[in-house]
Amino acid sequence: MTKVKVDENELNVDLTQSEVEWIQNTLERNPSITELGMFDVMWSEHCSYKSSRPKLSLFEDAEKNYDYVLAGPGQDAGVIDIGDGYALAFRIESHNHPSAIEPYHGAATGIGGIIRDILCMGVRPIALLDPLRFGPLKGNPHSQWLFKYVVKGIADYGNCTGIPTIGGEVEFDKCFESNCLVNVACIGLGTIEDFKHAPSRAYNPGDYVVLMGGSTGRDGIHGVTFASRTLTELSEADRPAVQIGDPFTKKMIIEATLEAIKTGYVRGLKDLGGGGLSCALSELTGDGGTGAKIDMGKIFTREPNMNSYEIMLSESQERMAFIVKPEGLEEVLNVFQKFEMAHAVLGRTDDSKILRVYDGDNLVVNLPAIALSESPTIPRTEKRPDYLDQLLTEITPEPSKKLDEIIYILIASENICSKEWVYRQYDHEVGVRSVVKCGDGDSGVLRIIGTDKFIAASVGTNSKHCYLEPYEGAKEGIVEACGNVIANGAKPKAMVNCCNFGNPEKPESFWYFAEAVRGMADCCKNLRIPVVGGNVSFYNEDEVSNTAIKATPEIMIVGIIEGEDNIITLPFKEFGDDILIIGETKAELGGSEYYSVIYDLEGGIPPKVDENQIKTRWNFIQELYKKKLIKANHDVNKGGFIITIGEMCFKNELGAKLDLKDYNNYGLRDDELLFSESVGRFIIETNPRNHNEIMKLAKKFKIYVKKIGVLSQNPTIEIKGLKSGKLEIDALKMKNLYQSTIPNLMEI
Amino acid sequence: MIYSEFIIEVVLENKPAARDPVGETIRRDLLAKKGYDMVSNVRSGQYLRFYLSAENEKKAEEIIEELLNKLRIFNPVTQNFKILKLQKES
Amino acid sequence: MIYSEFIIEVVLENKPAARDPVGETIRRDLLAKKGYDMVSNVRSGQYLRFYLSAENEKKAEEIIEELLNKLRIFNPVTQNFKILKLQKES
Amino acid sequence: MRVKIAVLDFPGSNCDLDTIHVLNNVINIKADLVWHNYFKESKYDGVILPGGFAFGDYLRAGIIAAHSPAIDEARVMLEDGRPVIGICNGFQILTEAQFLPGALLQNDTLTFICKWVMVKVENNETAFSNKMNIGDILNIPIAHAEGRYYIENLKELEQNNQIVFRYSNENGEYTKDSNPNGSLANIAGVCNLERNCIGFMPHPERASESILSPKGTSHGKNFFYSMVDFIQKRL
Ligand SMILES: Nc1ncnc2c1ncn2[C@@H]1O[C@H](COP(=O)(O)OP(=O)(O)O)[C@@H](O)[C@H]1O
Ligand SMILES: [Mg+2]
Repeated sequence: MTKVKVDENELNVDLTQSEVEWIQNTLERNPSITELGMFDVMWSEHCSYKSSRPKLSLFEDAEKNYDYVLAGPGQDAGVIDIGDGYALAFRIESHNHPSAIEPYHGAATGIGGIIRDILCMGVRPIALLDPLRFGPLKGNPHSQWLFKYVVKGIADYGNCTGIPTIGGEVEFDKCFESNCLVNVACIGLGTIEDFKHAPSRAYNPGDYVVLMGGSTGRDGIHGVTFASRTLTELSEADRPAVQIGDPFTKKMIIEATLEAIKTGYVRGLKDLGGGGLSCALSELTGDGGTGAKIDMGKIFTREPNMNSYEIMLSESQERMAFIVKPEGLEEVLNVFQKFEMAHAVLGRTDDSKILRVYDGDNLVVNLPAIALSESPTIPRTEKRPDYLDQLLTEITPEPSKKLDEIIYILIASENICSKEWVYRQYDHEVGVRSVVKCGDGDSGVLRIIGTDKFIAASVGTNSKHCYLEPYEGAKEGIVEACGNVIANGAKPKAMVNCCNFGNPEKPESFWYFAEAVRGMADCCKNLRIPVVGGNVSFYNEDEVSNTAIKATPEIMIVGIIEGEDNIITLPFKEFGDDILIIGETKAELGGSEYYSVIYDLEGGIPPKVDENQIKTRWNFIQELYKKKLIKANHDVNKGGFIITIGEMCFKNELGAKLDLKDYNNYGLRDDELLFSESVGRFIIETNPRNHNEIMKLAKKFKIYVKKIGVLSQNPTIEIKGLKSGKLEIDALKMKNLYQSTIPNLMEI
Repeated sequence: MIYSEFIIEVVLENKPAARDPVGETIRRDLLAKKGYDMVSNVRSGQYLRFYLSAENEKKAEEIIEELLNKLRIFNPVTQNFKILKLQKES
Repeated sequence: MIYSEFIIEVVLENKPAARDPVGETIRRDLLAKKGYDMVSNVRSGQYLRFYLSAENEKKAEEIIEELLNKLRIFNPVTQNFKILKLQKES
Repeated sequence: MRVKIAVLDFPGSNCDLDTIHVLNNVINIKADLVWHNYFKESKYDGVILPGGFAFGDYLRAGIIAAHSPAIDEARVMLEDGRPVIGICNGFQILTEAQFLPGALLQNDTLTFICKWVMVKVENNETAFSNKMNIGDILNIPIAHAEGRYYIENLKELEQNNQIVFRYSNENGEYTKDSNPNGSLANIAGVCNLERNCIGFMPHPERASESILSPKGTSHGKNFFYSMVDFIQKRL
């Protein structure tokens, strides 16, 4: 906090003393109170990426290096060309801090914000995804309360706007108990023309600046500075910063915006999110190389007597700013009228490169448009936490329970069990595009009506692994999310990420961030996946213990499936078929669910990622797809491959006869073999007839593939070839445990 | 101790500074369009009526206040609650 | 004619036959499980507060009653409404 | 004969484009998406009120839309026997507008529910079921928060044969488990006495193409074929 004297008032700002001096020097005068507030917001961590920018530059330049990337980082959303004249936009963002204190409205407005970002690219939002983190549910009313209302907030907002929530992810871990994570992602689809029509820049002098949507109120002033601090510091005092969502108005904004774009007269478009009007106007003009003259009196306010500071910084929801060609103003306003959306012509752009805002005759803002976006960066120090050495040396305890007992416990554990309780509440089918629905595949698959193309999208990461080795963990997140879309028959096309970390001023927290970004950057380069956007949320810390959350770089991957017959789903289909595993299992139990659920152990060495191996596996799978040799596919995730096989049995209530005698190249213990979380493995169902052909291809690709069993009609999973002999698991009991965990816990 | 039956009525609503899209929409899209423009504002909320036994009315109110807070039936971040003081029926 | 500003408060609630799952759930899942068993019943409803100008309070109430009925602000198939008579602040 | 159907677009409708897609591209008949304020009944042989959240469903699902001028237009169609169909939110609007008896209340789970269910045909003499057989069991998804059908006088509804569809299990039994939202007597869809107005909670437009159905069915098409057939017989 720095105290700055403006006129008679003294204002507390988050700017540093040297930043204030820079502003004074650049302006050659003292900033007005409104200007100072604008700098304060725009240069907050949340808007300016002060701490993170130097690290994010590790990502390769997606627009330059990938010809199908139309918009990369720096825009409101990443956009890729998916062929047939279509553009796909997508983006992920965090809404952690508001959701931790007001789960319902916090999550709802998170959805509201991400929808606006997609809309800004000129395309229709067609899908949402929601990776979430909470404290454990069991015996914890606070976590249950957060979980229940976050899900309800997402459901009520997404459902009402008519955008299906097609996927997501939930993990429960003590570290998220008071600082839950609510990340939300949105996908938009349109033609390449649509996208070109709506840059988030004002390039032309003389265009009209139009504000459309909800009224401007005192709510949420300084929401972004709130998001740029830890909850401990501010949450009580800053609580009014939480916004009330209005999905109905948002739905009208979507329709009015898309129809306005269709007129061809919209030349620029920007949502009002963090920083409100000041942020939107300075980005539009600053990035577009123009200036603007704005009459603040035109802005429709909700409350009387709002001053310029409040109006320029209000983060009231559901507003959009349009840059409109002069000759099309009337037509665009007619569209807004049709939808009965409030709107106001605030002023015009000019070539002054200066943003001027008048309150009556008073010039309250008079800033070089570019100044606000020229935020300084802050070099942060990194330090690997000392506790890691100790944690990484943990070894697997002697099993305290029988293997079958452990399998039942794992399948019922909060992180592995079914998340149906969540997705039943989401309208995941509106839009008539959802082909692979929640629960039927590793990713959500949407058709593109009028083509034979399909979009697959998945989001996730493993916070426990990232805690132990953020570099490898971040890579794993990418391999995992790609594996999910591949399992459904897609080729991964591009990635966006949402970095959730602790206080960057603490060297240990910043180390996690730096390592995770390095991991993502390396992995994406090696796997040839462009990073087209992202978001950073710092200051995620536990109020009480003052410790950071486990590092959580959420990864979202979108992929494309060419042709309906190439869509693959997760459930086993037919008894008598072979069960094959792709990839070896190593003793990689560090940070596993097995450790955590059975031994309450956080430690050990987590799985490592070998991108070369992974890439050939993916190529091999694509080859099998091409030859129509795979009937079901599921990538191996938490709990190990035995859990994967169980999950594949549930839907059609099949069983499996497994023999693992020859699938143990490293002489692993039974528990290591069954529960290890080695990255990049897949379980596939194939017709026995094709076995030789598959093995031949495996040899050609130099891929490790092994038949480990056959599907049986009787819903029992028999496991032979273990060191401890034979094991028999009741697949129906397993299914029941899998399905009932969360409903039982949530019957508060 | 003698316990009696009490009825406590409570209204939860968004804080005055927070928006109330439900009330706004009722006013704008229903009342105003149907000619009820003498209505300048509508606010909506949730009503709850509790039937409980307690030593006296004050105690009954305390119990309700406590459970509203403890069980998170309302969230103080965005909502207010008030216990309704109704006129006694004559 | 001189008009003044009035505030009329209304509660809509489901008729018993239409059930009240919100009230039922609060009692069953929250109160009973958390030891508030002195609460024997909970009913929920919707609360609306209208700000309007009218000649006098009686007129204001009449307007509100009329719009409640005419615009079916309450659904007579499933709901009742009452206008709240609050004690005047002392 | 050219059949022209309007799909009404209220502020907040969100299954409007889905319904248009199915009519135009699957059923292959002419259908217009009509903004509620621009709707003129005289141009159309039938109207569908699609799913969504008209006016946010604020206050109560369907109530604000029920007061819109578009409903006055639809009333003309109702009275001269043209089909007036409400799907999901459209059903809610039609009960609030008193085109149909009863009311739709909050699900007894208190949550929104999105899932595939089964419904059984009870009356195949309506504008939305005449291409079906009584007893047919259809695969179809629901997606709603307020779908619990309630009526004071169930007897009368039964006597008048106004129950068109009920939620059932795969054997056609009306069990508690097969009733997703707590509807009275498992009711999923009802009609008026004249059989030209039908309200239906599940989404036939989401069940009209086998690619969208977990079981590869496309039972939803029969609803729209029924409507077309009903119109053609009138013309
Ligand atoms: N972790 C990240 N990886 C890649 N790009 C990022 C990352 N974080 C932020 N960016 C990019 O920086 C830009 C600014 O992000 P942000 O400030 O969140 O957007 P907005 O202007 O909508 O608030 C975005 O285009 C985003 O894609
Ligand atoms: Mg943005």
